[in-house]
Amino acid sequence: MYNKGTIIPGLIIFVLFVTFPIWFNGLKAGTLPKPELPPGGEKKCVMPVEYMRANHMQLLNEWRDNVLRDDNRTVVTVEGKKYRKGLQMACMQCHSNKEKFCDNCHAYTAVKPYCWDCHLTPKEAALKEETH
Amino acid sequence: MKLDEAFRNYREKIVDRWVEYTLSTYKSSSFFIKEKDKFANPVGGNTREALDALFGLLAKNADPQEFVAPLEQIMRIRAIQEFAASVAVGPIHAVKHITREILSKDKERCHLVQDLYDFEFAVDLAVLAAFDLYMQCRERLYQVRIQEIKTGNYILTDSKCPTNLLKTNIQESLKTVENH
Amino acid sequence: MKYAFSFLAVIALILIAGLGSQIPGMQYFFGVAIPYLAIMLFVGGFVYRVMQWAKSPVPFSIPTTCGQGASLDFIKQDKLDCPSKTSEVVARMFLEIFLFRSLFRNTKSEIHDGPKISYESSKWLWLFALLFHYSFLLIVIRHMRLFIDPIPFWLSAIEGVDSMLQIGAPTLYLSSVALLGGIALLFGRRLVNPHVRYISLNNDYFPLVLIFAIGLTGILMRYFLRTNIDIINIKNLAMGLVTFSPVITVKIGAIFYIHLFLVSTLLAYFPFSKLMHMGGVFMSPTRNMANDSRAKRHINPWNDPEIKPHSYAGYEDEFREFMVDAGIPVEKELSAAKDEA
Amino acid sequence: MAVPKLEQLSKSVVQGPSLATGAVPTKDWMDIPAIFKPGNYAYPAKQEKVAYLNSQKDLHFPNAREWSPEDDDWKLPEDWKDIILKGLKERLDKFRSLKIFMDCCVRCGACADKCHFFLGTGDPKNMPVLRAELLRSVYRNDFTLGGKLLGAMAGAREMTVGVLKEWFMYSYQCTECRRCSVFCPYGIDTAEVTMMLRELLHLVGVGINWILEPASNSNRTGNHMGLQPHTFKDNVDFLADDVENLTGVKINHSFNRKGAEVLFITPSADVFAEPGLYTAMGYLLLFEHIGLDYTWSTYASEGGNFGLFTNNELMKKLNGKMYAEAKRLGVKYIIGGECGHMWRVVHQYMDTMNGPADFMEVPKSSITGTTFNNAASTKMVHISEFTADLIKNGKLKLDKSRNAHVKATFHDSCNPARAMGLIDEPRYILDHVLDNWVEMPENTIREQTFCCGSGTGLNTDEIMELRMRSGLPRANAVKHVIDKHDVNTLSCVCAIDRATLTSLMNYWNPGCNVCGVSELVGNALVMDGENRQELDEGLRTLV
Amino acid sequence: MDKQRRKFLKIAGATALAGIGAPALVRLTSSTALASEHGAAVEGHAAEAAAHGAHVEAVPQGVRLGMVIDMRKITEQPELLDHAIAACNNAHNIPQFDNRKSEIKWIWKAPFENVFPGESSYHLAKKVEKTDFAVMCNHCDDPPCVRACPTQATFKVKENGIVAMDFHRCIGCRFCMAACPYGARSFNWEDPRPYIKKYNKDFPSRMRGVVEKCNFCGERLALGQEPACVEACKGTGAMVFGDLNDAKSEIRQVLDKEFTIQRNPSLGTKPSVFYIV
Repeated sequence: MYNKGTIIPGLIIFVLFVTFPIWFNGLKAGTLPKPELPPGGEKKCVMPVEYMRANHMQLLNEWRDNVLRDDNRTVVTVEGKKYRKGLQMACMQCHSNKEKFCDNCHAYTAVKPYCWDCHLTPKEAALKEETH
Repeated sequence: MKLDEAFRNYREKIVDRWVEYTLSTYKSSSFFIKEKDKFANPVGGNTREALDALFGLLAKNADPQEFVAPLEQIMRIRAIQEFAASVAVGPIHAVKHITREILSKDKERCHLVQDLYDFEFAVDLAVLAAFDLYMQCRERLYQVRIQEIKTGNYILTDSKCPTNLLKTNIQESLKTVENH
Repeated sequence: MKYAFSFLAVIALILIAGLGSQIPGMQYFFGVAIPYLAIMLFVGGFVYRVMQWAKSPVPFSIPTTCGQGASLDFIKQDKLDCPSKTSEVVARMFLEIFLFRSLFRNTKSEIHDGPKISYESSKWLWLFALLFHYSFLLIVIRHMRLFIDPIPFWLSAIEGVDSMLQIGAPTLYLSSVALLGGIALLFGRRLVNPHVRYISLNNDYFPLVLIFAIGLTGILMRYFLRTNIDIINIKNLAMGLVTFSPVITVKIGAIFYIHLFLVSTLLAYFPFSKLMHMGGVFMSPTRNMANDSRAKRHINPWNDPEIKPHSYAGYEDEFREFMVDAGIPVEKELSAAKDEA
Repeated sequence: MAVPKLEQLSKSVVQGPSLATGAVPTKDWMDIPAIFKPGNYAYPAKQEKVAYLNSQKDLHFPNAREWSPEDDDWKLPEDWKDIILKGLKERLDKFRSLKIFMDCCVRCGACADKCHFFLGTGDPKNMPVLRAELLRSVYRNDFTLGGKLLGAMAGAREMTVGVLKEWFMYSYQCTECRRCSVFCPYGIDTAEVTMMLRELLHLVGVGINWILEPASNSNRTGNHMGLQPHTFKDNVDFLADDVENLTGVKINHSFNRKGAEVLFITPSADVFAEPGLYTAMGYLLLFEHIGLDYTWSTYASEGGNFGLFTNNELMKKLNGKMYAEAKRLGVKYIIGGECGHMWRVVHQYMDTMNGPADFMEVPKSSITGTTFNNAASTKMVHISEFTADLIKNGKLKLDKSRNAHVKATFHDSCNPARAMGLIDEPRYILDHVLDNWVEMPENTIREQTFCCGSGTGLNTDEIMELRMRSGLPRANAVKHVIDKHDVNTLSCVCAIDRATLTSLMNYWNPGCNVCGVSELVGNALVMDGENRQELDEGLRTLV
Repeated sequence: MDKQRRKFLKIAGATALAGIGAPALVRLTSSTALASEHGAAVEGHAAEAAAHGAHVEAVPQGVRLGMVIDMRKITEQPELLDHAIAACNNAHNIPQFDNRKSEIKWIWKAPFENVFPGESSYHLAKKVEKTDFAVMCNHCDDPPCVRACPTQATFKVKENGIVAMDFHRCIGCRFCMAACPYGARSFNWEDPRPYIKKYNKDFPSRMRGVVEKCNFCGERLALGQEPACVEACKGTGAMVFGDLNDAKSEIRQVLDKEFTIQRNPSLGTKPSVFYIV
């Protein structure tokens, strides 16, 4: 073998790059995130759990267009309780702890939804209510 | 003078077809047709340039002497490519057929086809000139060969035993060089 | 119809994974066994191929010089195109590998009336290639989010930049669009451009179709066929794979297994195909050597010192008489040579 | 209606269907055989030349025989296939470049339209990528897993006599000019592939005479022409006499002189064939002008090296004479004349093959005091570098008006441009010896220069048409500057160019001369004590 | 008809200045004619105007929400406007910046000559001169901002004529700001959150780089409430809100009765906010 001096380091860099996850994780798979269920004890969501796990972002988008663009602000009723369509007005009513419910999984999968750039978490909303 | 006008209107179309037809005699015709850079594509570029000029001359019934320059530009190339003489010259003819076809498709001008006699006669003259030029180019090629031999390059391969050559051949050929 | 074969092959792969993964118990095969096998083939094969290359020496210094070399002080050297130092070689290689400089070099001239010549570049191939390769790289890096935990800042940043336009939910990745666009154009070029079409082989179409299918299944999975596509489960499987404790506990949609199987195919195919240009581009002697062969001696390990020129002594022996006659100095005078004889 | 008639027009009635197919080949390239006809191949090597080379120590040129490419039977040795495959294996192990170039091509097509052979002939197999595929397909079949498993699916094919014939056809329709390599994203150099193809063909006794005969001459007598020592001396003496006739300056030159400071080696064509000999007269004047202490050698009287066009061993053997002679004569360094492939060998191979040249000193011009660090190891300086340095240091008395008859352009020869990086030195010289000269279009000069079309031993007259075809891109660019700027001289720094461009110009652009840069220097030099005649054509003036 | 002629001349001059060609002139004048017709109608020729209008454009259909601001009431009770602004700020999480450049305005105060730059303010009634006018997005029938928006983040709600914004889509190009002749749009130069005094938890805030403006309280309308500002002035009649296309609506009653003016009607944007001065 020739040019060992550059080829072997090159190959090592390549292998390290490809196996990056292995040594980065150090064989620790980490804990699977578990979103906290509503503290209020609600059992039923607007859609089945499986659907919500896979499609909540699409549902939110749909709602958004309903409310903002189609002027379709029909109310969602779950177990007799009425909710206005909207992240703050519906979802966060039950899932009031964003950190434990949303961020848990989002951080795990590096999903950074831009919802919270504008929408207020219950915690944030409460913060400036008190000072007033 | 309506034919004149038809030639003017259709010049681009006829020349395009003509160039395309001429270049289609090559294996990689599509490259020759598509690549417009004259330096990156000398065969296609020169063919296009020359045929366009030639068509202008044919259409205005120019002095056949003037055909020589554009024809030479093409024949010089085709004379050294692997074409039979007829195929090398053949595409010059094609403009007759192409012009007829294009004119007869135009309802308003199809009657002009009858007036093409002069034009076609000019094409015939051009074809004959092309044959002459083809032969001149071939002739030139043999001249180049002889020239090369004269300048001494052949010694590279046609020397036999160097020692034998020493006294006879090389000295002789040297003289030819000196004389030259 | 070489490209048709590639389509058929990829469709067959899709069917295998799509149907196979639905057979109970086969999820483990498609989700764990195949990916492991593929990555082993990829890394092993890649290293093996590079080692195979490295086994052959570079006997001569043969850089292609694309500009003025280093010579006299007052002649300006083109350091990037004709490097004479290692640092310049590194710069040349960097531009070559990261910006595809050689493909960028294409120029076209046009003659205008005058006659004047103007030059413009013809850089479509360069553009498509760059688009394709960079989006591919970005996509690979982006997928790291499924394989590592916790996710470092830079990875989130890349993710953020890639989904900058915030279109749709989940957000549309620019790199996905660029990849499919780039690949469609590279593929279209092979079909439309007659001389590229003429030189194309099955093994040129296949990787393009395969990568296109990978991109497509990825997009379908992310945006459309979301049944049983819960990213938490997928990451759980991925993390299991890279920590050597794979588990499949839940049902994952068939589209995921198809995507994974196609990626595995690509990984396994990689080292044994032209895709190895990824490694080869670093090792091409016409690009990675300094043009300093007159200043520094390059060593050829198999140089045979026994190969000697026709010796002067033999030459003089043959022509001594003539040389003496012509007054050319000789080593041995005529008489001496005769005496010896 | 009109279309069928047009089709008939492109068919030769006498010769039957010609090569002109009227379309892009519909057949796959693997299915189109190579057909040899007079004019499309160079003559095979004479039996005795091959036998002579084979008889030399360390050389291997087996299977000397009479054969013709036009015959069906090429009289190959029985185990020719084994020989080829073994030879290929051996070369894969010896050259990393070959392995990389076999494995990395992605057939992007960037090289396809860069080859002058393709541009002049339109034959798709002259696209560099396909030329390499000719070998690659066999390589895949026998040396890669994919090819073994998938065969034709993976673009692999069996080695057959047909493939061998194709190799012969297309490895001798490549001048190893490296233009494709410039544009390849991986730097794949078809020259390397062609060299391997030619080496493999020599293993089964397939070679062309125009390469092997000069090579055997060179081995024996020191130069391609087969000039023996006294003849060589006579020739140079003739030239010196001519110079004296023209300028009244007596030239002091010497041969095989021990203790000279410099050994001067130039292609033998320069001392023998027109128009190279004017360039040689230029050298003589230049060295006389500066009073250089130098000697010619009759033993190392050839700069060129046709071994480069055959195989490594022969290249090394022929090249070895340069150092051997430098050592014997005890010179301090070597100056090399204007030549393309000679400089490829000197620049990229010589020191590696026959070095280290530690018996010489790092070249230092005794006239200007400049040390040529770029030649520190090889100890060989290009005449253009040497001259440019002299000009820069004001050591030459030059009168540009003596070149008033010249309106020049400059042709970059492939090897100096793409294998050496010698691009601006000749231009610097031209700037100082000519009132004005012009460049050809940008995409035909410098590293993008078009080959003369007849390099690598292809400048033989039996393939004159082929040479004219492949030289068309160059001639076309020259024509442009002739039309636009009234150029009448094509200058270059290559002996093969001087020979082949002359023919090329004779055909394409009659009236355009070809000259070496040193000839123009010689024209312009104002010599001490000269008694110069009215030279309205410079050194070419007949008196 | 003297007044109408004067307007016509003014527009002709303006368009000539702007270098707009003849066809544009025709278009602009015809639509202004409509606007002045409207003015005429208010003067008591309702039936005639309706018939006239029908010739020029299709009979108005559906709901078109609009507002009448009775400046006479606000002049009497200037604090009404402060209440209205505060109500809006609270309802929409509007930040309060100290520097004017960053200011976010949905409903704001401005002097007469700024609000009605086309009207002469020479010898203006003292009370008008001193009063701050309430200004907000005009929810034009033909809104130039909607045409300017490259992402359709600003759009016209078909059902009620509100010129609405989808902040999610806004890319902050600010074309709409350039297009709006009323300056009704504000750009978030800074992150607004630290400057929001009090959060309305039912409404989002905005992020940096987004344009915003009055939305006629679309979210409150959906709950059957009136816009926040209107509610703040409840009972005073200072702000009347309703469907301009409903002949029986309160707002139409007011419009039919009172002389109202619109901001810069000559531009042909057909504002939905009317002023009683």
